[in-house]
Amino acid sequence: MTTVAVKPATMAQALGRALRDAMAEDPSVHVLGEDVGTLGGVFRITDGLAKEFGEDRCTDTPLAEAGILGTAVGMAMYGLRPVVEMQFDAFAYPAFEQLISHVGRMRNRTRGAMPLPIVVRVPYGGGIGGVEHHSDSSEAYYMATPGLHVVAPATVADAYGLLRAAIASDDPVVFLEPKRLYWSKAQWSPDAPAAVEPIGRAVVRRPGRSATLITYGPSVPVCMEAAEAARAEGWDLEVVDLRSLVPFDDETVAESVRRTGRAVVVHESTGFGGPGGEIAARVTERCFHHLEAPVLRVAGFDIPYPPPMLERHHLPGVDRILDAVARLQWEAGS
Amino acid sequence: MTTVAVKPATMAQALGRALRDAMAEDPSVHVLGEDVGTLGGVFRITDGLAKEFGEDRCTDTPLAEAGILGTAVGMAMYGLRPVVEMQFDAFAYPAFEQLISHVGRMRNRTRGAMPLPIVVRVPYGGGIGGVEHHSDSSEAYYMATPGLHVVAPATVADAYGLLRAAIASDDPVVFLEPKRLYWSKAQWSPDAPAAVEPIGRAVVRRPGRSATLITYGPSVPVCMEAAEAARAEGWDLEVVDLRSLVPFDDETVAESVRRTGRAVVVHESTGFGGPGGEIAARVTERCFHHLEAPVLRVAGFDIPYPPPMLERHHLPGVDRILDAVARLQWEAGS
Amino acid sequence: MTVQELPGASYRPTPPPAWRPRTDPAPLLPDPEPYRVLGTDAADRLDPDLMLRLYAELVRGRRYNAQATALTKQGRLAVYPSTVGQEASEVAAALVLQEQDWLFPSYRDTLAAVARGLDPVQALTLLRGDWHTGYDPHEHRIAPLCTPLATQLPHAVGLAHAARLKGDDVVALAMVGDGGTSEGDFHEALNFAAVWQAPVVFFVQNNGFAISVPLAKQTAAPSLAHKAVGYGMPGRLVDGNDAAAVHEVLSDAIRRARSGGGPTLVEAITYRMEAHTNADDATRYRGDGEVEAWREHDPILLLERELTGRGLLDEDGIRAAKEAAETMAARLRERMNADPVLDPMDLFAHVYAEQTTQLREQAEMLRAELDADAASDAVSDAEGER
Amino acid sequence: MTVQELPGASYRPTPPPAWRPRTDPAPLLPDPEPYRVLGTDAADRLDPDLMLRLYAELVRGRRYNAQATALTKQGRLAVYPSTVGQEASEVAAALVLQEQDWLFPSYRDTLAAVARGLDPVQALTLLRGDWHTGYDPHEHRIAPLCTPLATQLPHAVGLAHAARLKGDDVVALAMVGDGGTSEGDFHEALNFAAVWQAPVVFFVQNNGFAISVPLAKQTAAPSLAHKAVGYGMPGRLVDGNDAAAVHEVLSDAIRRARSGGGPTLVEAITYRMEAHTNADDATRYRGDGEVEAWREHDPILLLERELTGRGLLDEDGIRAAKEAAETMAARLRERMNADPVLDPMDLFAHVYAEQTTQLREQAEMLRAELDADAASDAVSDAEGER
Ligand SMILES: Cc1ncc(C[n+]2csc(CCOP(=O)(O)OP(=O)(O)O)c2C)c(N)n1
Ligand SMILES: Cc1ncc(C[n+]2csc(CCOP(=O)(O)OP(=O)(O)O)c2C)c(N)n1
Ligand SMILES: [Mg+2]
Ligand SMILES: [Mg+2]
Repeated sequence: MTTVAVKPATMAQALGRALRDAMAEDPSVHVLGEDVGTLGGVFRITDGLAKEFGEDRCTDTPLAEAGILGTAVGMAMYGLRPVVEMQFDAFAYPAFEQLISHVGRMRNRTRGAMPLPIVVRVPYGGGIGGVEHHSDSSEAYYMATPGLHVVAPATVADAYGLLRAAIASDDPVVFLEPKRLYWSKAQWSPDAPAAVEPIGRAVVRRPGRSATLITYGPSVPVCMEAAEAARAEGWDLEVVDLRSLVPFDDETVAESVRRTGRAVVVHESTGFGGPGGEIAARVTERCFHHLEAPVLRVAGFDIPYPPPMLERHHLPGVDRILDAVARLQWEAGS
Repeated sequence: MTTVAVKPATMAQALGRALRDAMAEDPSVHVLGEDVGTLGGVFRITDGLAKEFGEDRCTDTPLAEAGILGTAVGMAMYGLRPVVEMQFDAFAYPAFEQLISHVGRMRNRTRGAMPLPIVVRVPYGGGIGGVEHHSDSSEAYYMATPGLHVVAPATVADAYGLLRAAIASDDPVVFLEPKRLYWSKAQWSPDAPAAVEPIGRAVVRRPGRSATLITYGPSVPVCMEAAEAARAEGWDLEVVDLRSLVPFDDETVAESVRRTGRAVVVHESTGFGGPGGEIAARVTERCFHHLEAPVLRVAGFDIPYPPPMLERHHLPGVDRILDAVARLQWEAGS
Repeated sequence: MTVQELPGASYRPTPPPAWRPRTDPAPLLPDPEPYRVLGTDAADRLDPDLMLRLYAELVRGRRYNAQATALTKQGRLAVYPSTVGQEASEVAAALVLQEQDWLFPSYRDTLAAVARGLDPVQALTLLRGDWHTGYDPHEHRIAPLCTPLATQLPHAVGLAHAARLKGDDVVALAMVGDGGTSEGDFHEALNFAAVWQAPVVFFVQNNGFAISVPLAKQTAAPSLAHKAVGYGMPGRLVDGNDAAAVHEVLSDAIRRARSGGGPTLVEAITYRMEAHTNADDATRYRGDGEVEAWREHDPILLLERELTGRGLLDEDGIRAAKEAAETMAARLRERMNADPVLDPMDLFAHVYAEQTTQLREQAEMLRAELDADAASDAVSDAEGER
Repeated sequence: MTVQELPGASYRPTPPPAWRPRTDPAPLLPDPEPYRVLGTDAADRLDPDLMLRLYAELVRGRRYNAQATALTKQGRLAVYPSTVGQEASEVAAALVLQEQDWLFPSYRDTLAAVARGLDPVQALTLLRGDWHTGYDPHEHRIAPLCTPLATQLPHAVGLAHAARLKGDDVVALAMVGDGGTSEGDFHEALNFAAVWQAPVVFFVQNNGFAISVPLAKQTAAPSLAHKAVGYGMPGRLVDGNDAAAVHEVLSDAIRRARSGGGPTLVEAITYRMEAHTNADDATRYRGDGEVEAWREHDPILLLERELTGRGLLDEDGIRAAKEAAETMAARLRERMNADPVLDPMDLFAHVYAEQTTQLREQAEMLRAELDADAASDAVSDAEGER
């Protein structure tokens, strides 16, 4: 097996490389899903894996998501580390019973005797002009399911590091890949891939003093842009990239908000019942007396994901974030 | 068809009566599910319906929840009003794809041309000594799904009124029936059933001035008990019963919290990613300057629902609610 | 296996009453070879008018496919899954239905919807991206194109069942791909249909692939039609490129459903000649040779040969069919080249029967944003004019 | 159907290469009658030791059922789903497995687990309610008892597949009820198993009911075993009350799986003699007559008659089996009458490999509550002593 001297630069490439490196290091890592073998996946993330490791290691399954995850559970019971690909966010729904009733509970059910080190990769979120069912942000479902870790990278380096960490984890991980960042590029050398990031640590992407934008996944670049734009209005915004929703890094988030005294949570998922409620509530619990204004949320509307031609009105954009920042009761102090 | 002079007094009976009255009034109402016909359901809610209305109106289906909900979608497309029973909370999970991808979206998908007036009855929650998968509180999943109404009655009269309203609604309704309140009794005359409650209105179950307990479903009686017990500690607690999580009655809740200045959200569902985050966040957004303390949450732990012998440690009880009330920073003012 | 008389044993060899096979499996099993009409004796029985109608629709369908793919290149469609090679099955599925019947198309089956009479612009709305469904399903009795695979099948069962309960003469025809048969919803739908004896026909287009996954990785069954016996309904295998055969087999199944005989599973063997969608690269998973082998078995070619061989079609007829198709395509192109007029406020219009307070607030926010944008556009326009 | 030579048509009647039936369906279809051994010539071939072993296990199993039901009455079990009448199938399922093989029981199959060697107290933990699973699945290679119906089937497929990939000699036997076959997971599991040729045996106990729903409302199929052909695997029908027949049919299926022959679907026709669980009232949905008819076909009776008829078993032997069963029951009763010792802090112990901060905080809260309770208990105790 010769190491091909690829130079990944997109998130898609970093993810593929993470899978490849994990498979090369650990023969118990198996990839399965619809079209992941010969085709390399509809997003080409698994491109080349079947060729390099054989179809038994990277398997085109029949078209049945509950079957994919259910058989992965059995494989994990026997000591393998399956990485399953759900083709799109909404097509993970048929697998929910397996996920909720088994994947999240098997370790607990068996008092630790039967952990399930499964990674469920879900290309998720909108902004790619996809037709119905191809742009859902389903993280609220995963967050509400005990026993799962829920991870969402926002950068090329994190995509690699977090996916490696997810595969190495003895817990099941739902790995949310922001579709519209697949082709985002960054200086990143596959030959010296970033140290594997531990799951559960948020990171301050941009320090600031006026207010904190709390975000993750596809909304991170939007928040970075908003923070840039905010300078013109005299606001110096801090951007916290959560990287994982479960475990949730209360420490990093609370430290930031205590410092800035104001916060806006930003995500694509619907606002009502979405992750923002949990985040705002826990930030408030921890930082109440430091807050100059309630923690606000900028999120997708509480509607089914709209058709491509209207999605830009739905997605949280720079203007809507700045409008929220403007509502942070600046007259009130600091 | 003669009206039998039953005198329902339990919530189970009120629910059964609501189904019966709805079926008698409207021939397009059909009940379907596992064991709902001959047996009358494992909780006997549908007892007598097959006999009175025939098996075509109250149908024992094959054992397949996605099939039940999926065929109900088709029946609704043709103008019927199906009321489906999921046998237990966790057994609704196989139907999630139909629920999320179709039930919540069909009206929107078709610009209103194809509404789906379906009621999904889900016996839910714990406290009945049920073995694994029989005590889940799954409301967070439903709340995060646009297009659904999510209702949870807490009293006998509401059980009747809200179920009638749910069946009459042209929108799909997930109707969460608190299992452990099925046998709760109340003075309630089936011959003069309560006026049908509109969906979407919270109610103040107990007025108070010190702080507001915001709750719904099975936690309502617990909060009432806590409010009684709190008197001994000098707290006069208000209890708001939400009755529906979607639509959410911001007005009633915010009015109460603005008045009391303190609030605790109480539910059985896991805390993290559960309904309490959303509720606390929106209350805070609306009442920030009236709050003396952050809105706290008393919820199930962030764990898979425990086995029967341990469930009492998991469920929010009076003591835990009072502990939370005690943490509402009473030294701070008012 | 003979029964042994045991000393003193009153033991009865037949098991108690609960075991009773209710159906004779033999008639439920499909024939080993796909049923075919064109090029066989059965073609003598054909109705010339119907065949010419089918022919015109196939030609139109082929042209429709070409036009829709062209529209993706021009950025006028977000995506298009072609049915080139599958026109016989698509068209026959539409033509076998009576007016009151319902069609449940999968995401690929816009052609079936168009052949049933739906305006192609409306059929393509989902794929253009201006809304999820471009038509009122009740108008033509065509359910919304269904993207989550196989989930439309229980809908068809429920609708057919409801119609039967109401005493209406309605049959539902539900379309699904070979890949879709692997989903749990396929299983549950067929089982409900058989138990309820619902008037529904399941029509599987086995086009050889689910995106890149060939049938051999999808199932080990002798045929997909063999699944029927496991539900207690007949399974039928038909050459999906033989428009006459598909029409006949589906018509039989619909007649059976209509007369209270219950559901049928029909598998049409066909082939997806083009990539999965315009976004797919089929060379990654199949060779040209395989595709070429199917060219000889083209549905239009098959029918054309039969009709010309019988003297029912001549060059003029062929030309006329092509011209009609060109007219349709030109009109479609023209209409699709107009930008659809969209109102962003529609986002909130049909989420619930009555708008919630919450959505009203969000709608107000969007309205304010749009007004602000319009105002600032007006300012820049005004500035631009100076 | 003969092929007509059309003028000028080079049209080939055989369809292109993608259509190729891969399996001959005939051998996949079950026999019309359930396979039986006891009371037939086939019984001549029986291995006396195995039969006596089966007999002892059946008697023990019957007694175990009675004891478990008694424990529900004494409040020692939260619930118990009885397998009275199904002991032959339960026991045979366990006995056909080799040590390295895996059993995937449904929620009802504690008896199969016990027959495989699991401590009955551990098997009953879920139903007693002190934890979800009372044993380490790896120790006896018994997956946790599975409550969400049919969801264990894909697990069995995945495990068998993984073992085969690793080159291990492991077969998985997965148990499910007649009702469970209607679930999508049944379908998906069988399909994956057949496509992967996984060494797995699907064992359906058709006991006539899913709670109150009789088979006729569950399926219209000739038999559940007929579903097999739709996946391309053999379906076998067996008299589930005939321990010798079940043992033989399952052994054959396991041998086939072990030797790389792929999966089999076995349907055992049996009957649930008691209510669904102790909480159920079976008189609401079935008459005594039906139950009575099955008494004559009792699995213990059938085997006892065969063995006594052949002089392999006498009154002493019967008594010895009963006594062994009584000893087991007495021991079980005694052990179940002890209150399990529970640590509430276990709630947080195995949610994740490493406890999250969040759970640590919640554990601390519970710890404080428990300490406070203990302290106030101590105070009241002290007060009581004065
Ligand atoms: C539940 C679900 N899973 C996955 C997909 C993604 N997907 C779209 S088309 C397709 C292949 C479908 O194959 P088949 O059923 O044979 O239909 P065909 O495309 O050949 O018409 C897949 C996997 C989907 N739409 N729905
Ligand atoms: C997914 C799911 N739906 C519903 C139930 C509730 N339930 C428990 S047992 C049962 C009937 C099962 O019937 P069958 O499969 O025939 O097994 P048996 O009880 O006869 O052993 C039902 C509906 C469940 N456990 N899981
Ligand atoms: Mg296909
Ligand atoms: Mg059964």
